Amino acid sequence: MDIRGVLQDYSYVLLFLIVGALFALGPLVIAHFVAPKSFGPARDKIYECGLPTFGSAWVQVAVIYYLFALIFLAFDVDVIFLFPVLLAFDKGYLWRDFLEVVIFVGILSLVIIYAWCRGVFEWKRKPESR
Amino acid sequence: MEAKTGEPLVQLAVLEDVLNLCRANSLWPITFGLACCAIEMMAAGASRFDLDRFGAGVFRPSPRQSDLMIVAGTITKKMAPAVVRLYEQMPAPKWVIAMGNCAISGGPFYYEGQYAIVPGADLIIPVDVYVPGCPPRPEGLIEGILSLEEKIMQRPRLRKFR
Amino acid sequence: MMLQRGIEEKTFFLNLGPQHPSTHGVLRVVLEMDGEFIVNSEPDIGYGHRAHEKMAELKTYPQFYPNMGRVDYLHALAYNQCYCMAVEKLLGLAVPERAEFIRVITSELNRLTSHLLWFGAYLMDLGAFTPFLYCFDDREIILDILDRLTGSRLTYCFYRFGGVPADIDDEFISATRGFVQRLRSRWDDYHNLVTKNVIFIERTRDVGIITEAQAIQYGLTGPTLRGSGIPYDIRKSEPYSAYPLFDFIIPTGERGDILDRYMVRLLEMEQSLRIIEQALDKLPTGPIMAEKVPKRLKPAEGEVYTAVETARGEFGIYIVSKGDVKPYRTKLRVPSFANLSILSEIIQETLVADTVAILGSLDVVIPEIDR
Amino acid sequence: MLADTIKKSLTALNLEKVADGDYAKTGYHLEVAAQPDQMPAVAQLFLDQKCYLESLTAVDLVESFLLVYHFASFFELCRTVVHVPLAKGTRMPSITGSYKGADWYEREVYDMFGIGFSGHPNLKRILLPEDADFHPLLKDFVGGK
Repeated sequence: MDIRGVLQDYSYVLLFLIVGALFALGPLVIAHFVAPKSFGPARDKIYECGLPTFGSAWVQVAVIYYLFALIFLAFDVDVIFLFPVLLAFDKGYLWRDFLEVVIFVGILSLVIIYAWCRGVFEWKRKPESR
Repeated sequence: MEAKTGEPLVQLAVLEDVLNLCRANSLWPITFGLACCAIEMMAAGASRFDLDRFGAGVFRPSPRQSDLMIVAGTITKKMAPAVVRLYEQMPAPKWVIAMGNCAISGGPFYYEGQYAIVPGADLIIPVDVYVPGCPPRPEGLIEGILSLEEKIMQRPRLRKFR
Repeated sequence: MMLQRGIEEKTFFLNLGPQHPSTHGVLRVVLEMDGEFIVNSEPDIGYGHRAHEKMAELKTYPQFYPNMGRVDYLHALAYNQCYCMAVEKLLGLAVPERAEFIRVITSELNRLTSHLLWFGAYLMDLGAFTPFLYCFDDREIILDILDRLTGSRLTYCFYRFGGVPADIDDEFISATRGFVQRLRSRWDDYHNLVTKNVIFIERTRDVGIITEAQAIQYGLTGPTLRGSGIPYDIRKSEPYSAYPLFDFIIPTGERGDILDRYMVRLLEMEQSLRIIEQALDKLPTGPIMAEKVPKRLKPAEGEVYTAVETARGEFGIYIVSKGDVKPYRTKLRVPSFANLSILSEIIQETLVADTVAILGSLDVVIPEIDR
Repeated sequence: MLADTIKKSLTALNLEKVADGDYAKTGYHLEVAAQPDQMPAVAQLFLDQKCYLESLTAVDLVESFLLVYHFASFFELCRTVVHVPLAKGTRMPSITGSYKGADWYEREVYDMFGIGFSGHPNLKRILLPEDADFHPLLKDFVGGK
């Protein structure tokens, strides 16, 4: 594969990125010019049921939220790895590939079982967490 | 009460008509029930006097996602700053319907020596359509919304677009 | 460094503020939260304060009468009835029997509209939108029946001192009977759609429990109290108007949690239907207005306290009269004021979602609390 | 009967007046008059009889206040009214010790009349905005501010 072929492939990726960016930023730019603007002292303030907020929200939140985020991350990556498997799945060794995917997903689902046993999913409030 | 929204930088006259048509027929009211009129607003939103026929049935709780504020009920002096704040936090273009006599002029609660209410929503926020009644029947509110839609459609030529 | 600064406080403050779908009006509850759990809270009322009691001092008895439909606009006819009974007690007026029956029928119909609206709004708090459309459909039928008789849909001003201004005709009676049959056939729809719903039961069983001692401490009345097992209903314990002539039971719950308060209100609706049916069967003929009602109402000096059972609880009106055309002092004892005062005690250590459910189960009307 | 037991235990507190009310005309079974400092004891007595605080309000008699307490019972029909005369400018002992529900009632009376309640956990305005400086239900309040 000479360099031009490779470059050509990569140019599609570049094109895809540019269109994506335009698709995202385009409405913002158009709205800036075409849309009317509302103004007022409280326009950019935080909306909290019509009253000014008090106290800061930068507090140490309970650890359970981080655990949920971690579990989600684990399975998000898990799904991303499955995408390439789709392309290479019908290359002959059907059962072997299937077994590999089952092992791969099985090991990762141990995370859920471990978290379940440790009681991450019950929303009880641990007194010492105050 | 001066308008709280400025007109856009670029004026596209033809596009304006299309925009107005879309905006008029997809008003998203903010759930802002203060008192008795809120019940008639809910009745207007329910199945018999369905507001969805006019595109105005999507009641959004947050001002960020709504473009029509139906002031349904009495604005007390303790509530007035919250009303102004909510109005300012709504993105332009935005409109206000003052529903019920309390929102128009204080209604049955306005008398010499009243210390607790703001007699009329137009003292604190610019109001587009007034719907009289105590409480106005759901048909009255629908009439108000239809006249608001006409108001939005009629004015592509006006400089001060709101 | 910067992050270190924010470490020590564990809780943050949140406004379940005046403009919130679950506060059914303009109630604000300041919540101190630790993550999803509420550490402590303080309801802040007064956003719907329209100075009814000050108006009562500045207006004569008939002039203050329209206010009675705007304190608790969901069960306005009970407030009209209580105000009429109080003034009739002061004046010593006797109300003819047919007028009492008409008052009971219309007041029970109005109680149904209030419970139906609570049913829709409460389930919308829990996230279900369909029941709202079911119950508003039924509610519109009652509003048509009452609209034809009284002229208004919500803020009624129908009764007069000494009786009732308009008589009910056969069309009203047949429409009401038709409605009673129709609503009876809808019960199993409501029960299948909501009561047997597993998610609903999971969210309401053993949540927001109110004990009898708490009820006495805070003076709770109405379905909120009867959910905890105390059969206190002014129509039965302090019979007024024509209620002694009808037999109906007072449904109560056992555990005092949200599901019991929900069931009490649903069973109460069935009892209201029974009352309406019996009242229509035994409707006497005769005058609907007392013979001589004084033009200028100048009651003798003295004070009176009259209580009535509204959809939310005991509404009491306390009038001090100094023999003048205007009452010297009128105090409105509204049930939601007492029912809401227990909120900060029962939402301790609960999740925010449960707080919304508990607030909905207390069925409060904000302008009634703030008067 | 509940009314008799209450009457018996009330006389023990040697209050100013303990009399039967005319239920048909006024809606009371018992009418009681007490002094401000006896009020916490009276409230505790009603709590022991498992009565609930029906309502707590005040009447501005221009030269003095009259505080009105209503007690009723869930289990038996017996409504008692307690009239407590209070000179202007003096504080009233709070009954939140026995009835937690009185907290809001007393805050409302403070808000509307300016009557201070000693021993109240957090006595501040409940209906009017915090920065209001007037008490609307006083007879000399003209209003319209």
